[in-house]
Parts: sequence; structure tokens; C-alpha cells
Amino acid sequence: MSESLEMITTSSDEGTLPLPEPLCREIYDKMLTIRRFEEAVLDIYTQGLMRGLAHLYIGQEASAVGICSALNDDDYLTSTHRGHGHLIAKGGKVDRMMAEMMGKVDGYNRGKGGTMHIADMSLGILGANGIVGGGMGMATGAALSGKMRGSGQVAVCFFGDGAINQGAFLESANLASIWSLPVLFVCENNHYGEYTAASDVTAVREHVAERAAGFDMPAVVVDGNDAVAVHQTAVEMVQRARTGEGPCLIENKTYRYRGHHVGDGDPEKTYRTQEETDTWLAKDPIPRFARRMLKAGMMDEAELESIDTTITKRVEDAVAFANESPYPEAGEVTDHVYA
Amino acid sequence: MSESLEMITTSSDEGTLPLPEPLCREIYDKMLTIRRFEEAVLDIYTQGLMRGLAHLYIGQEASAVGICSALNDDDYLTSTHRGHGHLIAKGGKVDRMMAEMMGKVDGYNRGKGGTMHIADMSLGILGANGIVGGGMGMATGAALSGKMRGSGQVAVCFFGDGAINQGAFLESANLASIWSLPVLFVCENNHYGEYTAASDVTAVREHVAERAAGFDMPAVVVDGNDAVAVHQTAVEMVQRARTGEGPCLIENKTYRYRGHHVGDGDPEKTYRTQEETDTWLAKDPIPRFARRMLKAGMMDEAELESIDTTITKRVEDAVAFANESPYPEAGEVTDHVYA
Amino acid sequence: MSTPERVITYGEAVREAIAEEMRRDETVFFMGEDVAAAGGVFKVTVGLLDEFGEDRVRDTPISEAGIMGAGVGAALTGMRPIVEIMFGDFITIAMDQIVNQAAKMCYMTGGQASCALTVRTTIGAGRSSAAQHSQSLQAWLSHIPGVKVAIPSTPADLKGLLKTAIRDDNPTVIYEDKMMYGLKGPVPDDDDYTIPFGVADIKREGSDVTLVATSSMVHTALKAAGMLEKEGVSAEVVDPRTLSPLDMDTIIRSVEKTSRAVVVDEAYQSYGVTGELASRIADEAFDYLDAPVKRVGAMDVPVPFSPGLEPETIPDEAKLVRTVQGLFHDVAV
Amino acid sequence: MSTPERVITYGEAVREAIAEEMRRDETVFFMGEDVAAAGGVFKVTVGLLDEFGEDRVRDTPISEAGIMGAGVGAALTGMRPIVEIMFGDFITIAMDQIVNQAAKMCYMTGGQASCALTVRTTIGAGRSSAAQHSQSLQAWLSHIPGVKVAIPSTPADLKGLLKTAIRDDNPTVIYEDKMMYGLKGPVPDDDDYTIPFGVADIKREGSDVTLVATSSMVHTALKAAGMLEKEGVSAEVVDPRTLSPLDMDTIIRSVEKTSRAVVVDEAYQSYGVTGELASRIADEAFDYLDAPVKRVGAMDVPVPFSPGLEPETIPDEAKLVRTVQGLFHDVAV
Ligand SMILES: Cc1ncc(C[n+]2csc(CCOP(=O)(O)OP(=O)(O)O)c2C)c(N)n1
Ligand SMILES: Cc1ncc(C[n+]2csc(CCOP(=O)(O)OP(=O)(O)O)c2C)c(N)n1
Ligand SMILES: [Mg+2]
Ligand SMILES: [Mg+2]
Repeated sequence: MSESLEMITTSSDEGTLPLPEPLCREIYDKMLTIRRFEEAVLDIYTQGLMRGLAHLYIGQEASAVGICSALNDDDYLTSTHRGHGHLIAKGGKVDRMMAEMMGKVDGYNRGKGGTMHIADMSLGILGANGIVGGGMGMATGAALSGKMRGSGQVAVCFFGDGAINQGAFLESANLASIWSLPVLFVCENNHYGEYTAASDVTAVREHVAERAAGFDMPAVVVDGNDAVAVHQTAVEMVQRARTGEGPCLIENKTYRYRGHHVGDGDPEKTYRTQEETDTWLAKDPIPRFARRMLKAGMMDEAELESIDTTITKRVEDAVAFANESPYPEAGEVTDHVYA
Repeated sequence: MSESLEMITTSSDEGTLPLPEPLCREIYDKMLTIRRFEEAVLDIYTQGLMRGLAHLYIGQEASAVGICSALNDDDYLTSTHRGHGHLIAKGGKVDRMMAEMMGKVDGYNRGKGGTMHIADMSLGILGANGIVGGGMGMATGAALSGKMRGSGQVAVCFFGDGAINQGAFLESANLASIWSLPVLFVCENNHYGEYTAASDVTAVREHVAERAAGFDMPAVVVDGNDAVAVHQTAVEMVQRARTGEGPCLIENKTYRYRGHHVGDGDPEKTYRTQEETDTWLAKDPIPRFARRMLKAGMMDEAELESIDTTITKRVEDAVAFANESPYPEAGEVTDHVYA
Repeated sequence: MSTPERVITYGEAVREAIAEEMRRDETVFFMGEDVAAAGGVFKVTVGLLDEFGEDRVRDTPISEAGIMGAGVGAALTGMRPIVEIMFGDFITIAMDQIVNQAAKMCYMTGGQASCALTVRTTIGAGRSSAAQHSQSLQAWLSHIPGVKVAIPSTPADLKGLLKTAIRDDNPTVIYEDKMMYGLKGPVPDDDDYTIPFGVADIKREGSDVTLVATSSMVHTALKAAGMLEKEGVSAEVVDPRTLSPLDMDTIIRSVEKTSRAVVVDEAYQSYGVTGELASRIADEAFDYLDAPVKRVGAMDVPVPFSPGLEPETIPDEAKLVRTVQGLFHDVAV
Repeated sequence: MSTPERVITYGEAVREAIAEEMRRDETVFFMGEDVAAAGGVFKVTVGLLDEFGEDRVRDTPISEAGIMGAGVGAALTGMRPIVEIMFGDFITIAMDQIVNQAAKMCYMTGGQASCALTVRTTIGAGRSSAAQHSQSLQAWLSHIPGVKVAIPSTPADLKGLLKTAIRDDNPTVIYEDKMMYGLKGPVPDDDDYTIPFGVADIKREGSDVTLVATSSMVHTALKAAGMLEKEGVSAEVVDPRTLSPLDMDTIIRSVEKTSRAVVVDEAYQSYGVTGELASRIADEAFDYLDAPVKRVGAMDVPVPFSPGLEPETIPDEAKLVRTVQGLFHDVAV
């Protein structure tokens, strides 16, 4: 990788935990919430309580939480088909999310959107998205809007390694750069788009982030399983964006431990190797962060366990809430076509 | 510009003319034919003999001719709204082109396409194109086809600085690169897209060619008013493509001496300065090439004049041919909707 | 008390509508290719940059999908963007952002989001612009729930509908006929003059046949009506003005009176606007019809460049008159 | 002599059609997202990679516009590409390449170019796939001259039409209903079995009403016909099979016999396929109709995710039966 591309690999595994304790606790809580939430989704899906497709975020938690912990409540975010993690990281409520998964009226979208379209406009979450690359233009527009209103808001655009091959990336990156818009393009490179390896379909020398240079935009390649590295990168880039220095591309290298969606078979028997998955499992962002908190003396094993119990309970309650919520009335079907 | 991007600026103005005389004669002939053809188009358009929009190639002749003189007859080419030069450079017949300009039945497309859609499939010319960026996918597909058939054909995709901001570029460049397709993406950077300066809407540090690196593709920035530099670059890149080494991006820096299209006013009074235009006029590719031929003793002033007379006559004949040709019969309107 | 009127062109109506709404609401802004400094390729937005500055009147790269996406994002976050797509043919590149994103955001989010995006684009053949610069693709977005579609035929309608579109909290698309930018007509001299969507306009009263016509075809229909009058046939010309929502009431009332209808629209005839309107008339006015509802659209061919061919493909008044005559003839036989 | 038949699924019909045509003609190749190694997200192209290798069965990047463009370019230069667009909703991203390029190349070049491109994509709601994975956008490309459109309802029709499409020198689009991939049916056991475009198929004979139905709605119509039979109403079910070209003769002959018609298609009803078909029936069979031609399409709403709402939006047999009953009722009154 050429230095002129101004890419740095940040890895903060060594050394002390350089973040304040309350922040670390929040990061840990959010990451574990995502993990437990996704496990519950797997569960309800397998039980037949949820229809559609469930794309789990398990394994990628440090990416969403590392980025969103650098944002303000009113900053914007666009998400993807694999969006549950982004939503929770930005503050989404697990009960209303879970109800939405099941198409219930108490869901964020009154059951009309489902897993791929959950939004919470009050938290700046402009929605998960069923179109690969579909959020890129929207994030750019949200950043433009913030800039025009002088609000200081930034927009984060999450997308996968597959989405970097959509023309929408070029057009959005170019627009954001010429207009110095406060948008962070965050590529979550989990190395596969569905069942196809990113390396087979993506022409770059080594990193997706290399594409940023062609848009006169800084890029950072980050160990996406390291919440600290992601967070620190995000803080710097958010600061940059907020002060009018424009967009950037962050590439979080990560891995999804599960298949593309629930029920599509065992990836290790088809398009990837057990060995590869094991390498990534060893870098699981959650125990990794836990170890660092333990080492820093911010927490002990007992507390880790009690946090897990609390979160697990919260997610169970969310499932119960969702189960109890009814489907929307048939008459609602024609509501909301127009505002 | 970073060296790691592997960009070189080739300028061959100094020194001797390093190409064989017959080739130089052909290059000169083609460039002057384009110039005289476009002047005639200006003329017929102004007289009201041609409808639609006429986008003149005047000033950019070295780009088309430099590239196409490195191609075989059966190589493919996709062109743009500003396509007359590309067609002539690839061997298009001026009489059938002129008839097409006027919508006549003896035109290349029986009058159905007009200036923005002229094609000569027998010469591998897949057509001018009314959609900015419209030819990028097609050129990539033609290269794929050549490669699959093992024909050794290459495809050249001409496009403007404006088109580099179409998502089609990203998708085509990526496809061509991962599949090592024999396609030359040739950006004719004439510094304006319609009435907007490329520098205002294009996020690059300095050169459009910088975008190639993000697709693991070599790029060359060339003095596009220097037919020799363009030709030499094309020869090298065609060779590369033909031997399976894949695509490249060539950026020919050039200028259109006229407006975006005939009749849209005086650019020097609105979006560009007389000073800038004068700088480029001093680099007019045709007299520049003529001077080098004179210097090399390949030609004398008298011959230059007689060549011009011949070409002027050929173009006048083309206009006469076009004028005499009838419009297609009304009944033809429903032909060719399907093959 | 009647509002004073001024005569302006269809193109000036665009400029006035945008300028008035930008003055009225600072969240309104305008972007597109060559729309600012150059004032647009059709010169209809000249002057806006001078009045409102670079922040609110933006020249964009040639990136239809990108600018439409940016429009959607801005609209979701409190702005009211107006995005110009120079030729309607280029909207093909921005369809995902309009159809999958803008049109569905309010519904998919259960009413949380609104998307006050206005898209302006052009339709219409007749300039030898050939197959990629002449299409009238209004049927596509009319098919999509969540988008509202207007197709004005006069300066007054354009101005009133565009102003309504900009104020609307939903994605709206205005199809402007590029051949009509020079067309003049009276417009009420009132900054707050708007026309509601979903209200058809009777452009000419008549009693024997209803011509339902859109955009430039309204003028073709008016010419045909003039010709028919000389033959003793009184034609009513109804302009739906918006395709979605569609004011069927006015159309049906007219057909109940005349018992005959022809629908004319400049797009490719098959699977276009005429099919929707004609099938609804044939159904909803079934008991009143004395003759089949006829459709007149463009030929189902790509628009040819040649001045010798292009006019063949576009509906004209002669064809309309023949079609109307056929309705009476058939019945008489 | 009758051709022996085998029972296969709608999905297997896809695979067989592609495999047979690839064996027959080495210029045929297939590309799309996850279509090769994984055999497609609907698993209908499993095995093709093994038989034909990576050169002819290609996994592509997620670049709908790019791969469609590459398909067009390959088709213009002697190949016969089949391009898969996984969900029909994503075709929004590739519209320029289909509509402005592929569809118009032959015409614009005055017959010089041909573009033997086959596009396969999906339609159909019913899986809680929500608004961006459930649309049935067949009306759009049916509107475009230069493209041929097929919409098969059975394994046999799918196989025969897809094979014809691959052999056709023009751009063709096959809309496959994603809910039907598991549907079984008999298919002639003949490598050269094809079905010409432009030939409708009477899926059930009847004498009282004609149900013109497309794709999965053919099965809905057949169910409705079964229910109607019990009430003494004999319904004929006509499947156009291709929307462009469209076999109106067969449809009109049926309506001349039955005097009543209902058109049913799963897409958004407004400005969709039903409008075109109904308006043509109402016109061309005007003198035979005893009741208005009715249309049944999906509700004009984005497809909702909730299992409590989605079924409301899709036409079902009960709705069809009610619509047919209305036709008789209206007339009786
Ligand atoms: C435009 C579009 N094309 C294809 C798809 C189907 N699809 C859904 S997810 C996916 C893979 C996306 O890969 P990536 O961007 O890497 O995200 P990941 O699933 O790995 O998080 C594909 C091809 C889609 N939803 N939208
Ligand atoms: C998709 C699309 N968008 C916009 C246009 C209108 N248009 C025609 S030429 C042009 C400028 C193109 O600029 P460039 O690519 O630099 O080519 P040049 O005219 O300078 O040769 C524009 C915007 C178009 N034809 N197609
Ligand atoms: Mg991925
Ligand atoms: Mg240019």
C-alpha cells in the first residue's frame, strides 16, 4: 500500500485502554446488546416467528459501535440490509426493533418495513436499506442538508465491501468531496458479498480504501474488530467533517461469523474455509474488548457476567414485547403511502 | 501527483518525429479530415440543413487519431455525443456520415440515428452515444466478447471529463480490471462538460487519471493535442491489452475550440476566458503536427496545401452527396425496431 | 374580484415558480447539471443563481443517480430540494433513488419519514433529438405509489403545479415538454397562486366527444377540436394535469355528457398513459359510451432522428380528427 | 406422435433452458450476482458452473448497470449473453443500458446492429420481502419498443420462452415469479422445444367470462375459475405469455365468445399491464361486451413487510371471484 494514499492501519490492541471508563462501558454494553439481539433474531427466525430475510451482524459489532460512539444524537446514519447493529449502536430501542422484525404494529415502522427498513428518524437513523449502495446518495444528501442548515451534523454511511462496486459510490464520493460535505463513508469489509469473495470481484491492489484517493478524500484502513481503533478513527474523522474539511472513507476490516442470512447453509462448507473463520473468531471484538477492560481494571469477571444477564433479559423482554404486539390492522395498509 | 499512481506525462513535442512516414501522413490526413468535416458541419448547421445538436470535435483531433491509429480494423470503439472525430479516425466514410447528419437515407444509419448515434458495425464502431457514460459498459462488454472468442480484439471507450463522474465508470472499470479485459478507457479531458468546468465538479487532486489506481489499473496522462504522444501511449496500451494484461485509463488533456454545440453562444463571453482559449489555440494539434512533418522533411508547404485541397474537396463532395440523398420513405419508420 | 394576469412563457413559469418558492421558504434549493451559471440547457433557470447564490442553486457533476440520491437525503432531513434531470431519458439512471427510496420512505417507515423532493424533467419529441433525447416516460413513475406526477400543458398550469409540488411533503415529478418552453400564456399575478394536484381542467367545452389530452397533446387536441367544429362535431378537451393523483371524476362527467372519448398522450402508446385512462373510462363510463374509447399515442418505435421520419411518429391533429371521425362513422354504420 | 413429457419445477426449467442453449450455441453465456458458484440466491442455476466453467458462467460484482452494459456490448459483438438481475426491483439501476442502449441499437443504427441480450429477473410479492424486493415492474419494459417481454406462468412456458429468448436476436426480458420456483409441471422432453413469442395460451376453456391473467395470477385465475364453476359460471383463462409482442387475437376471440373480461396482473394496478390489456379489449371487442372490462392488480401501495398486511395487497382468487360476480350482477340489474 502506497503511503501517498495516506492510509494508516490503526491497531490498538497493545497498550492500555485509552478511552474513559464510561465510554468503554457504553461501548461494551452496545456491542453485547447487538450480539444478544442478533442471537435472539436467529432464534425467532428459526422458530418461524419472523419472515423475510435476517442478515445477522454477529462478528461486526466493533464497527457499528466504534463509529456510532463518536457521533452525536442528531447526527445522521444510513444503514444496509445488515443493519441491526448500526441501529442499536446509534441508540435504537431493541423492543421496537424486535417488534418490527416480526411485522408488528409496535415496531419502529408499524410493521411495514421489517428488518431491512427499520428507521428511527428521531435518532437520525434514515433507515436500513434493501438496495446495496442505496444509502450512499441519501447520506450525502443528509450531509448536504446539515451543511446548508449550518447545524454541524455529520452523516455516516455504512456499507459493505460488495457495495463499493456500485456506481453510487463514485457519484456520492465525488459529490461529497467537491462540496466538502460532512459525511463518513464507512465500508464494513467482511470479505464477502453474499457467497462471493470480495477479492474475486473487487479490483483494488489490497484495500477497498484505495478508491478514496481518486476522489481526493482521505482513507483509513482499520482493524474493524477493534472497537478502540474504530472509535479513535471515527473521532478524528468526525471532527474533520464537522469542521468543514469534508468526507472520508473508513474501511473496517471485519468478518461475519454467520452466513449471509439465516437459513442459507453453512458457509464453511461452501464458499469459505473453517480455517479462515477460526482466524477471525480469535479476533472476536467482544471478548477482545472485555479482556482489555479487565486488564485496565475497569471491570471484573463477575460484572461482565452480570452485564450479560441484564442485556440478555432486556433482549428477552424485547422478544416478549414483540410477541405480544399485534399485527397492524388491515386498514393500515393504505396509510402512509403519502405523507 | 504521486509516482505510486504510475502516471507519466508523455510529451513528444521536442525531438524528431519518431513514427514512420506513411503513418504520419495517415495521421495528418485523418486529423485534417476531421477538422474540415466539422467545419462543414458547422456550415450546414448554420444554414439550417441539419437539425438536432451538433457537438464539434474541433481542437481534439489528435486524441481520436492518435488512439485509432494504434488500432486494427476489427477492434471496437464506443464514442460519445462528440463523436464525429472518433468515427473518422476509425475509418468512417465522410459521405455516409454527412448524409446521416442530415437524416438522409444514404446515411450510415439510414437517417434514423443522426449525429449522436452514427455507427459502422463493419468497422467495429459500436456507435456514438447520447448518454454521457453510455458507452462504458458497452465497450467493456465488447472487450469481454473479444476475449471470450479469443479474437485478440481490443475495445476503446472514448468519453469526456464529464463522464468520469458517472457511476458507469466505476462499474465498468472494476469489471474490466477483475476480468483483465482488453479495454482502453480514454478520457478526453477538454476541461468542460457543457458549461461547467471539470475542476468545479470533479474531485481529484490534479488528474482524472488518478481514479484508475482505485481499480488497480494503470493510467497515463497525455498531452492530448500531441498526436505522437497519444499514438505512442495507445500503441503501448493496446499491446498490453492484447496480451491479456488488462485495461488502462488514458487521459488526453485537450480542449474544444468551439462551444458545447453549434449555436450555444460564445464560450469566451461566459464560462471560459479568451486567454485560456488562446493558450490552447497555440497548441492546435494540426499545425503542430504539420510543423513536425515539415521539420522532419516528410512534407513541404506545397504538399500541405494540396492535401488540404483534396480533403476540402472530399468533404464538399460529402455535403453534396448528403444534400442529394433523400429522406427515408415514411414507411421505413417501423423498420428495424427489431432485428 | 379577479386576479390580474401577466403573459409569460412556459419556461418563465418554471423560473418564477422556483424563485417564488425559494423566497418563501429557505429550505427550498435547486440543483442539476448546468442549471446555475448557465441557467440550464433550455435557459429556463437563468437568473436564479444571481438571486439565490451558489449554496441554494447548484451546478452538479453529471451524476443523475448521485444527485437524485442527495436530493432524497436532503429531503429526509428537512430540506426541500428541487432536482433537475435535463432530459427525461436520463431519468433511467436515477430510477432506484426515486422508485426504491424516495417513493417508499414514508410508507416503509410507517409514516416517520417524509420526502419533500421535487423532480423536474422533460419529455417530448419533435426536435430531431433522436431516440435518447426524445422520450416521454411519464407512465413509469405514474405506476409507482408514493410518487405524485404532474404533466402541465400551459404556463399557468406549470407554475401552479410546480409551486404545489415544491410545497408538497411527498416526492413529486413534473414532466415539462421541452418543445413548449417558448409557449406563452396568461398566469395569475399572485405569489401564492398554486394548483392542487388531482384536479383536471377542461381546456375547451364541447358536447359530442371528449378528448382527454396531456401536455403538448392538449394543444394538438385543441387544434383538432377547432377542425372538428367546422364539421359540426363539438369536442370537449380535458387536461388531467396530474396523472397521480388522477381526477377521474371530471373525465367521467365529461364522457357521460359526450358519450365518446379519445385519449391522447405523446408517449409510446403501448403500456403507457393512454391505456390507464382509456381502460378506466371504458369501465367507469361503460353505460354511457356510444363508441369504443380510442387511444392515440406515439408510434411504438424509438424516436427517429430524420426530419423525414420523426413527425410520423408523433400524434398530430389530423390523426386525432380521423380518430374522432371514426367514432361517429362506426356508430353511424 | 406426442412428445414425451417430464415433470420439473419452474426453477429447473430455468436451469434446463440455459444449459440446453449453452450446449447448442457456444456464444451463449450467463452472468449475474452469485449465479455461478452459489447457483443463484434462488438456487435455480446450480450446476451450470460445473458443466460450463468460469468463462461462460460468471459471478459478477454487485454492479447491475455495469453488467447490463457489458451484456449489451457483448451482444452487439457476436455473443448471446444472459444477464440475471436477482430481484426485479434492482433493474431500476440498469434501466439506461436496457432502455436507451439495448432497445434502440438496432433502430438507431438503421438495422446495422443486433443485440441478442437476454435479461432474466424476478417479480412477485408474498414472502415478506418488503417494498424493495417484491415489485412486479413488467409494465415498464413492456412500454419500450425494441425490447421483447415474456412473463411465463408454468415450467413449460418458462422453459420454452426462455429458450426462444436466448435464440432471439433482440433484447428480451423474462420476468420469473420468485414464488413459483418450486412449482411443478410437465415439460416436453425435447431439446428443441421452444415457444414463440406473441402466442397466448388458453390455460382453461370456458364460455361465460374471460380471465386474462399473467404469471402467478394465472394460477389465481384458475383457482377462481374452479370456484366460479361451482356457481355455474364458466371461466376461460387466457395467459398472454408474452406482453410484447402481445397476442391480442387470442384474447379478443375469447372475449367475443364470453362477452365479459377481467384482466389480472400482480403489479401495482395503476398505469400497469392491466390498463393496456383492458383498454384494448374494451376497444377491440366493444360490440361484444356485455359488461365493462374489469382490472385486478395489486394495491397501489409499496409492498408492506408485515404478514398482517402483505396479503391484503396481492390479488387473490376471492377478489377475482367477487369481481366476476359483479359483472353478472351489474348486467342483471
Ligand atoms: C442493488 C442490489 N443488488 C443486489 C442485492 C442483493 N444482495 C443483498 S446483500 C448482497 C451482498 C452485499 O454484500 P456487502 O455489501 O459486502 O454486504 P454484507 O452482506 O457483506 O454485509 C447482495 C448482492 C441487493 N440487495 N441490492
Ligand atoms: C446521462 C446524461 N446526462 C447528461 C447529458 C447532457 N450532456 C450532454 S453532453 C454533456 C457534457 C459532457 O461533458 P464531457 O463528458 O466532458 O464531454 P464533452 O462534451 O466535453 O466532450 C452533458 C451534461 C447526457 N447527454 N447524458
Ligand atoms: Mg460484505
Ligand atoms: Mg468535456
